[in-house]
Formats: sequence, C-alpha cells, structure tokens
Amino acid sequence: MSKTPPSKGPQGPSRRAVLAGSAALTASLFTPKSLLAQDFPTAEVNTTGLAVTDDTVTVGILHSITGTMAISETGSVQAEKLAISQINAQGGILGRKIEVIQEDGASDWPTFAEKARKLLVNDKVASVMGCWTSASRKAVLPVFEQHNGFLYYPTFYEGLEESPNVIYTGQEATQQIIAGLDWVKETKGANSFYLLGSDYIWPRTSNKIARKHIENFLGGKVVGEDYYPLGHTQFNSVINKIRLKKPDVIYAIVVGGSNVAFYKQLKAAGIDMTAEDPILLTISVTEDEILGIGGENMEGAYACMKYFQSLDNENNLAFVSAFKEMWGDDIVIGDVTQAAYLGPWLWKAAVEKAGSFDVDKVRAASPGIELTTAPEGYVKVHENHHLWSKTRVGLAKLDGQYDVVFETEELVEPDPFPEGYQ
Amino acid sequence: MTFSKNSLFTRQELIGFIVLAAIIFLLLPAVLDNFRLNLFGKYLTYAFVAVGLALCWGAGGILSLGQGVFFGLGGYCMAMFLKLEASTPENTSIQSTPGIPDFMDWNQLTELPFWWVPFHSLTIALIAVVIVPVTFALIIGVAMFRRRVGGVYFAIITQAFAAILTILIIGQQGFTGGVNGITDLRTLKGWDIRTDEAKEVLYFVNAFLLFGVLLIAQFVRKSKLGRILIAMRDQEDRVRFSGYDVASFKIFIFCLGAAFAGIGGAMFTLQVGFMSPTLVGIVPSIEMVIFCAVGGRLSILGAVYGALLVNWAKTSFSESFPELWLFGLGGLFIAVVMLFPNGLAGIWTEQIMPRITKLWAARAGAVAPIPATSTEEEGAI
Amino acid sequence: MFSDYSMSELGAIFAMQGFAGLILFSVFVLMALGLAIIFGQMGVINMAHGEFMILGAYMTYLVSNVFAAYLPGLFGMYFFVAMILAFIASGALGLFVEWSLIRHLYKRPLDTLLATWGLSLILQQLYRSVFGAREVGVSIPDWMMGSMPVTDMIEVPINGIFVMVLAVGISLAVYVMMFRSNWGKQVRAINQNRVMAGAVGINTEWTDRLTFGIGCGVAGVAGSAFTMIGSTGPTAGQLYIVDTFLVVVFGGAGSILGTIASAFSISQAQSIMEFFLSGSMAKVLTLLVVVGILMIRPQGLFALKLRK
Amino acid sequence: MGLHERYLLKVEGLTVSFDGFKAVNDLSFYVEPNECRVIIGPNGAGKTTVLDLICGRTKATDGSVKFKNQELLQMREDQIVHAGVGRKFQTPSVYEDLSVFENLEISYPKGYGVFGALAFRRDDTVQARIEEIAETIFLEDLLTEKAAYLSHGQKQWLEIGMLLIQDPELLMLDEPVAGMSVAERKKTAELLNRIIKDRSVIVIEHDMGFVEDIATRVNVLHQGKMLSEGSMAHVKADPKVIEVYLGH
Repeated sequence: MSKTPPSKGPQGPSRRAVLAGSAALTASLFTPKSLLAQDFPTAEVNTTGLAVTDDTVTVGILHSITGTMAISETGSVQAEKLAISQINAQGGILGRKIEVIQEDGASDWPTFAEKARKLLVNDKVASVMGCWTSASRKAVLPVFEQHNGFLYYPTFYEGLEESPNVIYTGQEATQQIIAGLDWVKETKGANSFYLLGSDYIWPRTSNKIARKHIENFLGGKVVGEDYYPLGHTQFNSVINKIRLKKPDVIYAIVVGGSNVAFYKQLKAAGIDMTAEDPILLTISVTEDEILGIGGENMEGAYACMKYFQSLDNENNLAFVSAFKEMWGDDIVIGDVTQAAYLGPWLWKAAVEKAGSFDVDKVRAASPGIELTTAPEGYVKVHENHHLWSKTRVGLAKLDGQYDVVFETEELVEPDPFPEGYQ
Repeated sequence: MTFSKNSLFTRQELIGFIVLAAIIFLLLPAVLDNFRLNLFGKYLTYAFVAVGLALCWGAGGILSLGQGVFFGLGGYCMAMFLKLEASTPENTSIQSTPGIPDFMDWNQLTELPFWWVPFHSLTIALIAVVIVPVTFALIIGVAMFRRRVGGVYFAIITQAFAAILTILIIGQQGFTGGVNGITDLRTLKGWDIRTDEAKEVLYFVNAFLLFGVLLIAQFVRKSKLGRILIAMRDQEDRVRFSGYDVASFKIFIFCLGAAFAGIGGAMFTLQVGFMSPTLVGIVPSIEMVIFCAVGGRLSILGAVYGALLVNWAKTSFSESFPELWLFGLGGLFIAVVMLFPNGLAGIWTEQIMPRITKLWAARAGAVAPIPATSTEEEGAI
Repeated sequence: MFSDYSMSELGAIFAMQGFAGLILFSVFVLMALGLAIIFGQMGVINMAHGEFMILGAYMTYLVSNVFAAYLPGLFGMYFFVAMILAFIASGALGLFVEWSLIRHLYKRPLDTLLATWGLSLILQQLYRSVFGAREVGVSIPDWMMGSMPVTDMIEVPINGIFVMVLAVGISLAVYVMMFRSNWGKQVRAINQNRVMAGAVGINTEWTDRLTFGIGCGVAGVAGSAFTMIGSTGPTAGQLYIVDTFLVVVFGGAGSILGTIASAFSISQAQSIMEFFLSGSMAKVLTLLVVVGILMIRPQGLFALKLRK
Repeated sequence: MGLHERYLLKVEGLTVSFDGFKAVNDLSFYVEPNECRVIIGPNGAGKTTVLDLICGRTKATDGSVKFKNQELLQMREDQIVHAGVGRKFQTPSVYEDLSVFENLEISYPKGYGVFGALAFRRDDTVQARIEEIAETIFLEDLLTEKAAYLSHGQKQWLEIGMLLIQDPELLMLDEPVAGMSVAERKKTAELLNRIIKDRSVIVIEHDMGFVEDIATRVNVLHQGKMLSEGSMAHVKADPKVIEVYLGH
C-alpha cells in the first residue's frame, strides 16, 4: 500500500459551504466533549499527510446526485451532512471542524472509482462517507485499499465482504433476514414462501440465505423463486404465479422503480396485504420507498430491517426532529438514511479513541466502538467491521410509516461469511 | 488536392497527427499529476470507440448505438484473464471452492465454467479481446447488412443488443459477476496494475495502441476502401451498380469499429481495474456516439479530441456543479447537432484554418512565417 | 414444466396469463402509439419519448395533489382531468420542441436521435430539479385500485381494464385522426411525398408540428395512465425507450395497425414465457426473438412492398 | 431449350408484382450484340422497372433474364455488374463528396473486394485510363473538382464515364438526356453515338428525334406489357402504339 507523503504539507481543503443552520440544531443529546485542537498538535494527529489543519479536517461524501441512483442516495447525503453539522456544532473532532468535499458518483461505477481516487489522492480526505449500491462499493474498494482510505458504507447489503478499509454501518444479509424469517414463522406460523427479487446480487444472495434458512432451519418450503431485470415494470405474471402457488409469505426484494410497479399491481390484482393472505415480507422497502409506492399500496406489508422512523426512543426523537429541521418537514427517514447518519459519529468516536486521524490508527481503534446515542439505539462495531445491531419488523401503515411490531432482544451479531448459508 | 499520390498523409494531416502525438505523449504527462493522467488514460480508451465510430458512422454512414457491447466484450475478455490471475487458490482460500473467482463461489459454482478456462492464458485473452467483439459484429453485420437493414433500423437494433447483453450479464451473475461486474483485479502476469507507476506505464501503452489504431484508421480512410465508404454513404445504389458488394464493405468497417472498441475496452479494464455492465448498456453506447459527433463525425483525430473534451467536461463540470451537469451534457448534444454538425473538426477546418492560412499568406511576403503558433490552438480545443 | 400443474390449473394459467398479456399489450400500445405517429409518419427518432410520458405522469401527480387539496369530493374523477392536462402539457412541449429543434433536422434523421437524446437528459434534470430526485407517489382513486373476481382462481384488476379501455380508445382516436380526418390525410400525403404535398397547398410546416405535438400528447396520456401501474421519477422514462422502439420497428414503421399487431405478439410471447421462465430470461428471449425476426424480415410485420 | 448464341441478352416471361399490381407482366425480348435497343412508352409503363429487374435492383416474381447464357435473376447486383452489365440511373447519381477523379477511380474495375480495395494503388495505368475517360466525357479539366459542384449535365456525363471505365458489354441508360440544356443534349448525343458502337445498349428515352438517331430496334411498353417491337418505322406505324400515344 502506498502512503505517499504530501510534497507541500497538508493541503487546504476547498472550502465549500455545505453546512447551513447547524447552530440551530438540537445537539443537546450528544454531550459535547471539550477537546481542544491545541491539545492535539496537527503533526501528531496526522502523520500521513491527510487534509488536516490546525482547525479543520476534511472528509469526503461520495454519493450519486444524478442518475438512477440519486433517488436512493439523497437521504444518505442529507443524513451525513446532518451528522457532520451536529459534530461541528459540538466543537468538531479533536477540536477541528469538519469540512466536506462532496462528489457525485452519477450512478456510474467507474465514476465512483474515479471520484474516490480524487478524494483520496487529490483532496487527501481523512475519511469518506459514501456509496450505496454494492456495485459502487466494489468499484471503489480497490481504490480505498490501494490508497489506504477509510469508507463508511451505509447500505444493508449481501455481505460476503470484509475490507480493512470499510466500516459497514448497515446490516449484512443474515442480520436482516434470519430474524425476520424466524419471526414470521413463530408468530404467523408461516410455512411456504415465495421468493421474489430484482435480478442482481443483493436479492439473489439474500434469497439464497433465506432459502437455506427456510429449508434447513425452519422446516418450511420455498414454492417459487423469481427474478426480474432492474427497472422491470410488469409484474402481472409473477402475481399470477403467486396466486396459483398460494404461499404463506411473499418474500420480496424488489428495488427501485420496479418496487412501485410491483406493489401497485399487487394491490390492483386483489391481493390485500392487510388480510395477511399471503403475508408480504420485504427487506427492501424503507419509508423512502413508500413515498413513491404510496402508503395505500403498501399498507399491511411487513418490512424487516434495523431501523424505522417511528422508533420510540429519545435518541430517535431528537434525530428525527433535527433531520426535519435541517431538511424540511415533509422528509422521511429510512433504514439506510439512519445508517448513513451513524458514519460520521462512528468515525468521530474512533478518531477520538485513537487520538489521531491516521487511517491505520482509526482502523485499529474501530472494533469495539460503541454508540449509545444512535437513533436505532445502542450499536457496537464488530471485529469484522460490521455493526452489532437489533433487527426489527415493521408493519406498514397507510401514512407511509411503519409500526414496529417486533424487535430482537439482543444485538444480532454480524456474520458476513455465514457458515451453512453459502 | 493532388490525385496522383498514394501517400498516407497530406501535409495538414501529418501536422495534425504530430500535434496530437505531442499532446498525448508530452503535454498531458508533463502537466498532469498521476491521478489526472490516469483519468485522461480512461478517456483515451473511449477514443478507441470514437475513432471506430468515425469510420463506421462518419465515413460509412452506419450509426451503431451498440458500440458499448463491443467495448464491454473486449473489456470483459481482459477482466476474465485478470480475475483468474487474481483468484489463485491461496487468495481465495476462504471460499468453499478455492481457485475460482469470488462471485462464482457466492453463486454456488463449484468449478470454472468451460468457457472461462481458456482465459487462463494471456495470449488467448489478448486474441479474444479483438476476436470476440469482431465475431459478434460479424454475426450482426452479416445478418443486417446482407438484408440491407440500415440507418435508423440498424441503430435501433444495435441498441436492443446493448439492452439484451446488459440484462444477460446482470442476470447470469454466477458466470459474469452480475451488476457488480468483475472487480478487484490486481496483477497482469505478476505485475501489479494498481500502482502509480503501473498506471503511468499503462497510460503510455494505451496511447501507443491508440496511435496504432489511428494509423490503421488513417490507412483505411486513405485507401480506395475509404472512398468507397463515403461513396456508399452518398449513393449506395451507384456503388452497388459499380460492381461492389456493398454489404461486405459495411460488415468490414463495422467489424473494424468493433475491434477498436474491444481494444479500448481491454485498456479500460486495465486502467480502471474493473469491468461492469454499466459500460455495456444503452447510455454509454449513446455517449460514445456523442464523443464522435463532438469531434466531428468524419474526422478520426476529431474523435480523439471529442472523447477527451466531453469526458473532461463531464468530470470537471460534475465536480463543480454536480446537480447541473446533465443540463450541460444535454445542451452539448443539441448544440453539436444544431450548430456544429461537423464538430470540432468542422470548427477547425471552417473557422480556424482559413484564418491561419490568410494570416500566413498575408505575412508570407514580409517575414518567413512559423506556423507553430497554430498548433497550440488545436491543443486548446 | 407443465407437469407441476393440474389441467384445471393450466386452464386458469392460460386464462390469467392471457389477461396479463392483454394488460402488457395495452401498455405497449399506449407507449408505442405516440412513437408510431412520430417515427412512423415523420421518420423522427424521438429518444425523449419516455420523458414526454413522464411529463404526463408528473401532470397527473400535480392534478391529484390539487384535487386532494381543493376538490376532495371530486377526487375519484381527477384522473380524467389529469389525462387531458397530460395530453395538453406533453403536446405543448412537443410543439415547442418541434419548432425549436426538430424542424431543422428533417433531412438528418440520425441527428434527431442525438438531439432528442440531449433533450431527454435536459428534461430528466429538469424533473429532478423541480420534483426532486425521489419518485413521487401518485395516489390513485380507490375505485381504480380494486379487482373483480371472475372465478376463485381468476381475478381481473380494474386498473388493467382501465388501461385496456384507454388503449383501445386512443387507438381508435388515432385511427380516426389518421384515416378519417383531413389532418390524417395531410400527414399521410406528406409522408409519401413532401414536395408534392407542399405543392398542392398542404401547410407542411404546420402539419409536421401538429403531428409531432399529437404524438407527444399521446405519450403524455400514456404516462398519465402508467402512474397506476408504474413509478413516476425523473429517470423512469428511460425504462420504456427500448421496448417502445422495438414495438414500433417490429410492427413495421409507418403502419399503425402493424404497431398494434406487434404490441400484441410481443406482449403475449413475453407474458407466456414469463410464467415458465424467470422474468429476466423471458425478457432476454423476447428481445432476442424480436431482433431475430427483424433480421430476417427487416421491414417488420406490416410494411408495404414498394416500387423503388 | 436451344442455344441462341446470337443473343447477348434474353428476357423471357419476366414478371414482377408489387402487392398484386403487375408492374411488368410476362415480358420477353432479345438483344443482340452491338445492338442499340430503345424502350419507349408512356409514364408508368414499367420501363425503369425492366432495367431494375435486369440489373438486380428489383427482384423478379417470375421469368428469366439470361445474359451470355448466365441467369441474372439469381445473381447479386455486383455480380451482374461483373458479368458485364452497366446501369445508369435516371437522376444523376454520382458521389458528391468525392472529386471527379475519385468518382471515376471507384468505378475502375479493380479492387472489388474489401481487401482488394485496401490494397488498391493509384498507378500510372489507372491514372492514364481515368484521364482518357475524362476526356471522352468532356471533364478532363475538372478532375480535381468535387462532383457536387458540377452542373446537372456534367453529372450525367460523369455517371456515363463511370460506366465506360468498366467497359461493360451491355449498357443500360435511363433517360440520359433528360433535363439537359440544348447544347448539353447535343454533346451527349455525340457522346452516346460514340460509345454505343462497340457494345449493346438499352436506352429509355422520350425524345423521339434522339431515339430515331440511335435506335436499332424499339420496344414499346404499355402497362407492363410489350405493345410493339421492331424498327422505329415499324412501331411508329403500329396502330396500337398510335392508340396509346395519341388516343383518346
């Protein structure tokens, strides 16, 4: 790995006004630590030439602002900016204000790689919050490993990865899937499942895990499995198949625009999810997606993930109100948005634990970091760079929010390479 | 213009080639840092496609909206070799089946598919980079041109091919890496392609190959075949009734464009470090056409400038105004079509050259002029 | 593949899939009719066709919001207002685009492709700036979202029927306009011989503009109808473009009837295959078959054999 | 079927129908070597279609076209050209983006294949031949001019030149003097008279004076069928012809 020392000392980050109204934020919950920059001389906290000055530190935000993925990634950008502005309002990290350089991945994986390189090589950012799809993460991964960058990745994903240069703040597949399947088996007595997904790696891997769990651990059976191309908008055929096979549960991992088409057509075909015959269980529809689908088309479906906007705890109430204050009252917050919000906080905690911005030291300090202030509740960084977190099941309501109907008692251990599910 | 010479270049064209060579081999490496140089290296891989399009579309009048298919096929051939080299049993020991690419393992494949096996050999992979796209182009070309499908229909059908291949690659992820593509490529015969030095070397390899392709393109254009292409574009029937089998010429030039695109794709994989279906689809295929159109669809040098300019604009525009760059790109499409149908090359030959010539002529009487100043202007385009 | 099912189930499958195919057919017809007018009659390749559809969808979204806020009592009826406004909005944009762009490019059909592609990028960003990057949810009146049981196996979605009725209605309207109205006569005359049509006193400029506008307007209505079954977002239009062009080309450009026949055969083939194969493979196979047939019969299903 | 060595071209039972409309209907005629055959007939009689059928531009529905005993109907256009049949279109079709020299060069009968075209060199023989033809078609001073800048008549000559350079045994000309000025017409007549000497020619023409000048035999077509065939004097006297041309 090359860690080229800068020739001209730390470069000043380009100052771009991204933080507005941070003073107005309710940050009272997050007890400010009064760390002063002079206690942490720049030469000591930054030995690898990152963009750290005596009073600022620069991080990158790398998401799609344009293209098909912009729909999904907007919430993550907003959450990351909120977290950063709150951290700054508390005095920043090691007495340094966070400055942000934002780059557009444009829903295009080579562009992600290119921008990641720019952030790491030209801008020398101390860490990056970014990526959404697995494809974009896979594209930037070699760049982060080569230039020893540090990425906080917010999306729930298929697992099968454990990079020293990434902290995965969303759930990996087993965390999200198994608890939900157990729940539907125990409380609803579900035995037969119809697996459905958009045709790419996350739904396919997730359904593979789901199938193994259903067949090997729950003693249930999978009566059908189907994949449609990304962006597909005609689901009448699969709805017919479902009606014919009469499964207890439709396990749906449809994403993007297809989601909207699928649920509207499901409802129009007379499958009333509130009747729970069959039950619809999804891991891909957050509150964000419901905005597009429409609450009336989603009502009665169950979603399984770690966070819902309606979570009733102090952390979350403060988070939701701060979020709305910054980004408007109409906004909704989904699982990934919350996970994105954790990124800057986890990084802050790790930097402060390490007493340094150096990536190697931050990495070493990361496992074991705890966050008691997370909106989802208590989380902890695992040795494998994923988070211990609880998994919850929500019931979709007409207003587009979920009622949390189930929550695991303990934190679920992340297991990106699950034995017995390969 | 003289008609008695068989020479490859006119004086002007020779100057054009030299200027472009100076820019690519000297100027860019001198002024750009490693990161930006690598970026321009990536842009230059698109130039391969654009040069092919300048022949197919500009000279031959065949607009393909599926060049991404060939770019992708070339790129995937290269990526398959690199992935196999990266997937040694030692590197992949945590898999249930070590020694096969990671994504195959995730998809419960327990052995390498037979059509992957030949890609253990670099020689075969390098041949495949050209042969696979050309074979594909040959099949499409024979089917379409023998039946005299052309123009708009050809464009739409090639576009459908881009859609089909994208869906196939994404759907067959056990064999292709799916939507993530083939990622995490590391070494080429033990040589680490991720280091800064490697990237620099690859830039120059890429540049040399591009000039090889440009020379081939120039040769084709200057040959009788090049003139037949132009003749075909204007009066296809006349060419046919002059005794030429028009379809075979179209097939040839389409295959040549596919070969160029394949080489470009392979160089893309080497420089960027992965290959993914997003480079195969409709959107990149159409963008490649715009590189060619911006450069001036007839000009092979223009195609290179077009690829550089549009991509550079895309990168810098999206750095400065991420939320607005689609307006810029869309506007560029429209402006080129409406205002500068001959692109940069047109601006050069219609606006700039005449002025320089005039200037030169005016000064010729007084002082012996040095036309070197003109060359810098082209670099600024 | 058939052995999994009993005879009565197979009967139901074919009935239901046939019906699903009919819905898909209606969707294809709606998508393709506007393009069949523009591409078939004028030879203009409108790559922004999907964006014109999405404009119609956004109009529907706006109208639904207005009704929900000011006329909640009439909410059940808003869809009809929305479709009319969608036609007007997309049509007006079409007129403007024809005037500012297309009319300069009639002699360069491939260039219209590039220019309209640029236009589609601009429209996408415009939608994103105005409506946000996220998809918007269009609430559909309740009466349109149910289904009617036919037997206990077979249920018929009402919005499917609505789309079908709409497809038939618009096809008829287009047919009447093309073959019974003065405008249609002029369009066909121009299509056959532009110079001569101009010479006999047809205002070719205005007829072109109107044709383009009507084609775009029809696209807008289609987009409006699609809010019932699909998503409304800035980039949703791109999803339709390949299918749409293939339907038109497969039918034989220039033939409205061909477009309808091609929509029918493609949709039925796809829908039957979808039942027995995975959705992705069904799509790939359908596209391959269409492209394969086009290679054998490039003029499409319905094309006149002409003296050159 | 007996061998009729005296005929260069045998057209027998030639028929083509477009969606049921028979543009050419059961047409037969024979052309001898060094003959100049003129086809006349009112508009829509199927004259141009006959030429299209012979040179392969339109596929026949039925019948046979034999050129030197080879069946042309099975052959591709370029193969028909190689067999020795040249065709000039009604509207001048030259390559406007290329120079006069390049226009002629493309028709030079060498390097027909893809790789032949790549390897083709402009040697002295090629150059001499092109200059010779250019002189014949009155364009020797315009060799470097772009074809787009030629006058209508000059374009017609250029296209004739492009055929001459291939030295076809059978030359088919579709209204070679249409749209020309009087002076150009005169020059063209002179040109045609020179070039029809050592080959067979089929000409479509309306100008009766011109036809009388050059024709060996005349075919009169009407509604896709042969109305009359023979010498100019013969067809002029044929009542059926008079009926069609002067009737009503």
